Amino acid sequence: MRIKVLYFAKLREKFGVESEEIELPGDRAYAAAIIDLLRRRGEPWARELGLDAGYRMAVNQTLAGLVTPVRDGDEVAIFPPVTGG
Amino acid sequence: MRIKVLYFAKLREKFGVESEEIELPGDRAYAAAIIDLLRRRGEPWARELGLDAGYRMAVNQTLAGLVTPVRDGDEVAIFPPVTGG
Amino acid sequence: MKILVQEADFDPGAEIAALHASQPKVGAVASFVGLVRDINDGDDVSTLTLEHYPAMTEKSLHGIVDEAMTRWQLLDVTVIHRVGKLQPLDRIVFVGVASGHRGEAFAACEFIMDYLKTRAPFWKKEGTAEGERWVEARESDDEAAERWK
Amino acid sequence: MKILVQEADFDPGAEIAALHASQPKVGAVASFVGLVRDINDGDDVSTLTLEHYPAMTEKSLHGIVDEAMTRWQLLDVTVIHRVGKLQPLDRIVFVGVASGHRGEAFAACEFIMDYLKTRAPFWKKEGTAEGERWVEARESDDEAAERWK
Repeated sequence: MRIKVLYFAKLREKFGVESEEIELPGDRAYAAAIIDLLRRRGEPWARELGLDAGYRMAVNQTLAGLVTPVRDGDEVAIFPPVTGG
Repeated sequence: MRIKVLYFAKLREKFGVESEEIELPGDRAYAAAIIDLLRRRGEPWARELGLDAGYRMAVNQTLAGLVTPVRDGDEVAIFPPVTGG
Repeated sequence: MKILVQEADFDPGAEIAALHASQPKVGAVASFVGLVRDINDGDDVSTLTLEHYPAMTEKSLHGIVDEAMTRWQLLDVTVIHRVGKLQPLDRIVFVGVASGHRGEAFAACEFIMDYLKTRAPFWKKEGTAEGERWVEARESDDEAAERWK
Repeated sequence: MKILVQEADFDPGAEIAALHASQPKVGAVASFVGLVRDINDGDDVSTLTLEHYPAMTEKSLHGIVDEAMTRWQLLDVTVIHRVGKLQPLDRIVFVGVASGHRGEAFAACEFIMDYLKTRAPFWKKEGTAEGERWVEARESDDEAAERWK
């Protein structure tokens, strides 16, 4: 399945990419599978998406966690804690 | 001593008076002395200034109670609970 | 600090702007506008007359704002309360608080309103189809003010 | 309900008026204006750039306002958040809540700001003399949002 992944703010800058398509095996997974795949790319991915890194995720424009399910065609966003207002 | 007494809102209407000068013996008293004197006038004073009547007082433009001291020349206001805002 | 008791209407937008214009330390302005409703305790209200105790009103409001300034780190405060004859839809009161951060601005703004409601010498008289009547104080206002003790 | 995300400035006075004009059931409008300060974490700030996640921003704000409407009896809500390049003294955000009584208006207005601060996808980048830096999230904002749980 294909997932669209978006990056925002500091993470967009660190990774040097705004968005990409990621291919995962099967037709269902937890959002954690995407994080695992990205971490395996090495630095800066491994550090910025580390256990204590404090990044946030949204699946289909709704705040999500590592055990939120994702399917083919979903949009996953990864970003630092928000600082609006 | 002479105390200026003001009435506001519902009490002003019930008593039919906006303000008056009240003469008390001595040169110091508690605000309670004024209430006692007014209650002795009979109705509607006795009822409106009864123990459970819920009126409020200010001495020299500051919220006060029955044991607030008053002296010659002071201004005492008696009124219902406030309802501004 | 600006405290006004007046018959005239006021402009909340202008008051908010005055609380932060040219003040680059102000990060937050919390404000409140109280209005005359057309119904109270189940009856239609056509007029609202606000009586006050002139010698005490501004003194009382100053005391409330001073207390807020002691409790929170505020940069500026404006309180405007109208008196005289009003009608439904009219503005009655404005409270605006400028601070560095929102928590203090919100707390102080609500505190000032709660204390104003229970301590400032204003009284409302409503005109209804059955004639005029003095508005009764609400227990809920006393409870709101008690929270800050 | 009105929710806007825009580069343009807004007029708090006009927004407050729109929340109660011709609405005789509205007795209270609580509002908040957030502004760019010229200092943050001890450094002078000359510019503030607000990035957001367009597909999610309005959806997120609608969710927060819906939650407020469920918790309190509100008559109307307006949220406006600016994005793009701002500078000190500029307005960033407006939240206005109309209700019958002040307690609900205050609570809902602060709730919306607390949730917006911790859940809506906006990020601030400050320009200082040492260059640009992303603003760090504050623990105090998480704590403020936790109060409503």
